[in-house]
Amino acid sequence: MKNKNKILNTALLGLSLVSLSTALVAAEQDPIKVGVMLPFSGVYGGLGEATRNGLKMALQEHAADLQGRTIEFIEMDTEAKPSRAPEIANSLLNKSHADFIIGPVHSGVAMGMIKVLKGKDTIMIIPNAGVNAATGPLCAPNIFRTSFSAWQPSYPMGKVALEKGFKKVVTLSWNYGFGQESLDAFEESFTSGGGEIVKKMLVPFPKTEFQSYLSEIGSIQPDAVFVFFAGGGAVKFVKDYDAMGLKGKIPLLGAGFLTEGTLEAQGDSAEGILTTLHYADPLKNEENQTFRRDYADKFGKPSDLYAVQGYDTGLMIASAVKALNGDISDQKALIHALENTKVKSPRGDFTFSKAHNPIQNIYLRRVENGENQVVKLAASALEDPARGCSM
Amino acid sequence: MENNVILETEGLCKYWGGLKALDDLSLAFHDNQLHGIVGPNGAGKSTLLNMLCGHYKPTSGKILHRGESISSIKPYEFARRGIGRSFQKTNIYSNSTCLENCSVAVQRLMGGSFNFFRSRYSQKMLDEIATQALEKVGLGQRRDHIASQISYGEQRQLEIAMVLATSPEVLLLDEPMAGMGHEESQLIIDLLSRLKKEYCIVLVEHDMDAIFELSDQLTVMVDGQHLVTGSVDEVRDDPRVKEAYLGQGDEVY
Amino acid sequence: MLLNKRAERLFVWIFFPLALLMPMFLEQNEYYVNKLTTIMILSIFVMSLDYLVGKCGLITLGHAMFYGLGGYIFVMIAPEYEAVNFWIYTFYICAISATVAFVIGFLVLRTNGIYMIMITLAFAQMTFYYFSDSIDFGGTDGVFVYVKPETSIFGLSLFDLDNPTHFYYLCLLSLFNTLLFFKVLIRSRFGRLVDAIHANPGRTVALGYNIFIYRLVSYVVASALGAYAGYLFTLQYGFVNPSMLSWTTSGTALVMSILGGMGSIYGAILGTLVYEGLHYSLEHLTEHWLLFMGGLIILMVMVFKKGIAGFLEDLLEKRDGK
Amino acid sequence: MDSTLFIVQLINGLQYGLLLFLIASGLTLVFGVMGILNLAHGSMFMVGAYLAWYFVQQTGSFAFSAVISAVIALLIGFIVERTLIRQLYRRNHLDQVLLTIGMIFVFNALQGLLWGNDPLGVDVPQALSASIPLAGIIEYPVYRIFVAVFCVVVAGVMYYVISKTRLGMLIRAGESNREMVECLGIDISRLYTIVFAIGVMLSAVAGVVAAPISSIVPGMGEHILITCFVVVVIGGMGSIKGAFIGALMVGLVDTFASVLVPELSSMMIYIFMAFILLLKPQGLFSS
Repeated sequence: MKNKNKILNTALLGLSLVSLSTALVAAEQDPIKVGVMLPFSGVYGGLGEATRNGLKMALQEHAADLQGRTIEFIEMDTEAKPSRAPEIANSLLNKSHADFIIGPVHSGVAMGMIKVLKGKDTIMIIPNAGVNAATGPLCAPNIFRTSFSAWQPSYPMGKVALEKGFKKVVTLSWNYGFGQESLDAFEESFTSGGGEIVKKMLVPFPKTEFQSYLSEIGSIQPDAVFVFFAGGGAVKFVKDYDAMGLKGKIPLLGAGFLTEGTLEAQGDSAEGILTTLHYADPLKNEENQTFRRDYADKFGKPSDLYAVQGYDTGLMIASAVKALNGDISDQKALIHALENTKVKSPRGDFTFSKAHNPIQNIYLRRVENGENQVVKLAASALEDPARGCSM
Repeated sequence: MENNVILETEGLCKYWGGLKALDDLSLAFHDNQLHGIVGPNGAGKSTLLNMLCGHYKPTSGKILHRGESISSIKPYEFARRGIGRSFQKTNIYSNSTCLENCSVAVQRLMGGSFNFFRSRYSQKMLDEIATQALEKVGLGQRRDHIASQISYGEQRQLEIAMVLATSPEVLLLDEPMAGMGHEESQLIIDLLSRLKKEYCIVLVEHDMDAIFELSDQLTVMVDGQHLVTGSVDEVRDDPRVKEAYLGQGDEVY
Repeated sequence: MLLNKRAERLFVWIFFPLALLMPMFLEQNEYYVNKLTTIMILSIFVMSLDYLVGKCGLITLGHAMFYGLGGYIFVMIAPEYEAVNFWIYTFYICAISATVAFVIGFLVLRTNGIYMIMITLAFAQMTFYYFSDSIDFGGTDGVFVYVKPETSIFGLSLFDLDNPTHFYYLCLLSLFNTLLFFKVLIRSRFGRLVDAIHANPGRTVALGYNIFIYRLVSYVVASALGAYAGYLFTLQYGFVNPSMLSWTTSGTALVMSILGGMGSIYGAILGTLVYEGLHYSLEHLTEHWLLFMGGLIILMVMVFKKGIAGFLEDLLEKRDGK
Repeated sequence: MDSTLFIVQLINGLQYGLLLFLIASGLTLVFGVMGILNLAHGSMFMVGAYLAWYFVQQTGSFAFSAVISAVIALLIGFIVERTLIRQLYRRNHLDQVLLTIGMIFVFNALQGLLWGNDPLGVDVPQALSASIPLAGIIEYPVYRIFVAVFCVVVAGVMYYVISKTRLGMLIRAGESNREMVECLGIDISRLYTIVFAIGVMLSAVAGVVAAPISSIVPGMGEHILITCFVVVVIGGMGSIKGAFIGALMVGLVDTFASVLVPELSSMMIYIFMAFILLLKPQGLFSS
């Protein structure tokens, strides 16, 4: 049933794109080529699909802003394999001569892409991968990010933890770049306010056998636990945390990914978890309400964070094309236009920092009835410190 | 003239779990003699041969080569000491030419096995020695034939040629005539009677006519145990042998 | 003769001249030059595996370990912001990975068959996790190589590694040399032993050879070449990542090798070309390319046992027969 | 580590080890009897978990889902053996490796097609959803204990079947001597079909019982597969007893390594395996 819907939707999407392009066939200029480098298979497949949907939706909605130019999508499956990333990026750059290259989800893939695309004649926009370095030491004029740096969602949680009166906290994450950067960001704000990290645990990626770590947390009995997990690992961790009897006894805090796209699978176990993120599904602003309604209508399933990030990427492209009256041949002008975009995003308006990372609000959310309800604004217009970026 | 003892066993035993495949065997094998070994199935003949060439390690007891214990050395070192063997089932490089089969054997003595660059086909001397080995067993004309395409009897001959090509002093032959027709067997018998003048040969064989014809010394084994050793006539007349064979009833001579 | 099969001669005479001219047609499109370069690097890797599996009969599911090591050793020993000499580092990398292969081979080659498959896999996983968990080498995100080596010999610099076409020719040269090396090796007296041990290990022991040593030498040589391929791959885009070491890399290389024709050495190039070509076209045709790729692999194992090289050889022989 | 925590970790290790045994037993059984190395074994674990999820969605009953998933797995095993594996008996391990790699690709692609790529979860069945207090604030989920007991029962049943029944006799005979079984007038190919299907079912059942305590994600099979390899290699390929001991060892080593030497924890089981193989190149209980 679900599948039928999916196929139907894909077909509908295809149809609407066709009609879109025929409507504009009169335009004389070449289409704007948008290379899409996302995982469409494997663990991150769902994220890739949502991002692509959001991206296409934005560009369709703002077709009028494109000054008569059409969009040609070139989609490549990264399989979330970093070792293939340079080759695919290279193909979009040199074979397809893409004007924009959108991707990826996975930080390792991002590193491989940046290596190839940095300083080249294309614009790379990262719609998810949070590796700090992308807008840190590796920042470049032609690299933008519409999502977040690993630092951003976790940093405000340190302050929240202190406000709640937690003094001793255990931190836990998968042992990879993004996880560590998240823990570091939390630690930075938490310890500077007088908190203490009693233990930092790193779980080998992608291991999901958490029993021994949970047992240790149970024996340490800290005031709270801060974790970074995403996807399948997040589902497993939250359920195990509950099953080991820790839920309700030791508050669980996390970077928002802990409860993004996973709530249904986590069920009741997720209730009460506090997370910080630059978005929350139930945000009350008008853009978000419209976006969620339209997305659900269009694709037959609810939108999520990744769809929003893809959507914002589309908005950003559309607004830059509009600002330049459709002529994006001058890279300097294009970069200038992109830098000065103010994105009217479902997450709330945001602008770009010098390092091309969003300056955005971070919300404190709490899981209630299977939804991430916004508790308050944890940080407003938070800018990544962009350490190591010399732009 | 008394020939030198080349290979000896002292109280050799081999147990497989609780099963005694070979029990307390002490034998001596002499230079320039053919030592036949017979016995009913399961008597431990093949086990003995496999131990003499180092394929199996003895459970207890010793193997002596020229008075030196070699029970604990590695299998390939047996061959390096000049103890060569042929197998019960044909065991050759069947996709290579007969010459190549022997060349592998010759190369061990000629050296150069760690030479990455020099072509294996570029040395005349190696070819000559290998060809000689083939000629010795009467396979001179088969030199460039693929081993799998020559007749079964010839393959058995080739196997002996390979052993000869290693320049051994002991030949351990495991039923070289098994599965052969009468004429082919006769070829091998002729060959062995020539070879035994130069080598110490240990022959395990079911063909009684052949073994009586060839053996200088003959050992009869039953159930992993030594029954009798002596000249062909001594063995033939020994009542224990008759009893053993009649008792078993499956070997008639 | 060095190339003793007709199909082999035909292939070499067509492939290398064509590959030599290829960049002229593709000059305007850097992508294809880069793609072909990657294929040639992979071919070197697959060739070294083909030698091990097809020629020596040592089935390993951990060859990617050396592919990855080639890259990581470079990252470990080369200074970060200084151009080193390519040839000297080629030597270092081959020597270090050969040493590693010597130690590991010592353990691995005590076993055989299924156990060897498993143990090589285990060692590869060990290294994979080591680099995945290591913060110094970027963990799962991998590391960049910021400065590419220079290639001067006695002051004469032939290749500029930042230029894709130059790099292409370097890889083509490496591929040709690897093919030549293996062909000479197989024809040599050492090669005679390799053939003998593969065809009949028991017999070879009975002839007085210590087959362990020969296998070990083969393992060390193939591993060093695998590492060299990994080193080239790292230099191509200046990027190392643990996924180079993953068991799927080993598995895919095995598939390429058998597709090309196990043990034929030159088949490694064919197998890599065809596999990558199929992957490329299926990926562009359908989102479910994995399904077709899997189906093709199954089909290949069932009915196409001898691989492309075997198929070509049969074809040419049949024609000769007529 | 104090003694209570030590005991908790011991339980964790044993429980994990028992689950590993359940997955590895099918792998080692198929290898022992048929000489087939099935790399797609992990995929069947994944299929089991997805089937469990699907049927729990449809029917709401975990027990029913478990049974029907097991039956489907048995069918899959039957079909795969009859169409593909059958061709491989006289081939070498390399062909088996390649064929089963191809099968992994296909299963992964089908999973993407049928169920998508989002992480899924199955709720712990109501009757087993409680937790019992263990030490301090730590509680131990009843379901995990159930899984452990279930695995022990499966081990017991396997022991009984193999050592006491006619099928077991044939399996043992098939392990040591294929010709002998044929001489007894037994249709060996039927025996092989049965054994392969059972192997597949064991893996899928492991996926089913693990579903409520794992996240159901693409690629879950490959990760577990490699761990199972370690188990059967340590235990000795083809030995069920070895798989049992090996699984418990791996479970314990992995659990304690993650507490005592966290930096090396992901490598530890491989180091342990290399160490065992240094002492016994064929594993602990090889036949």
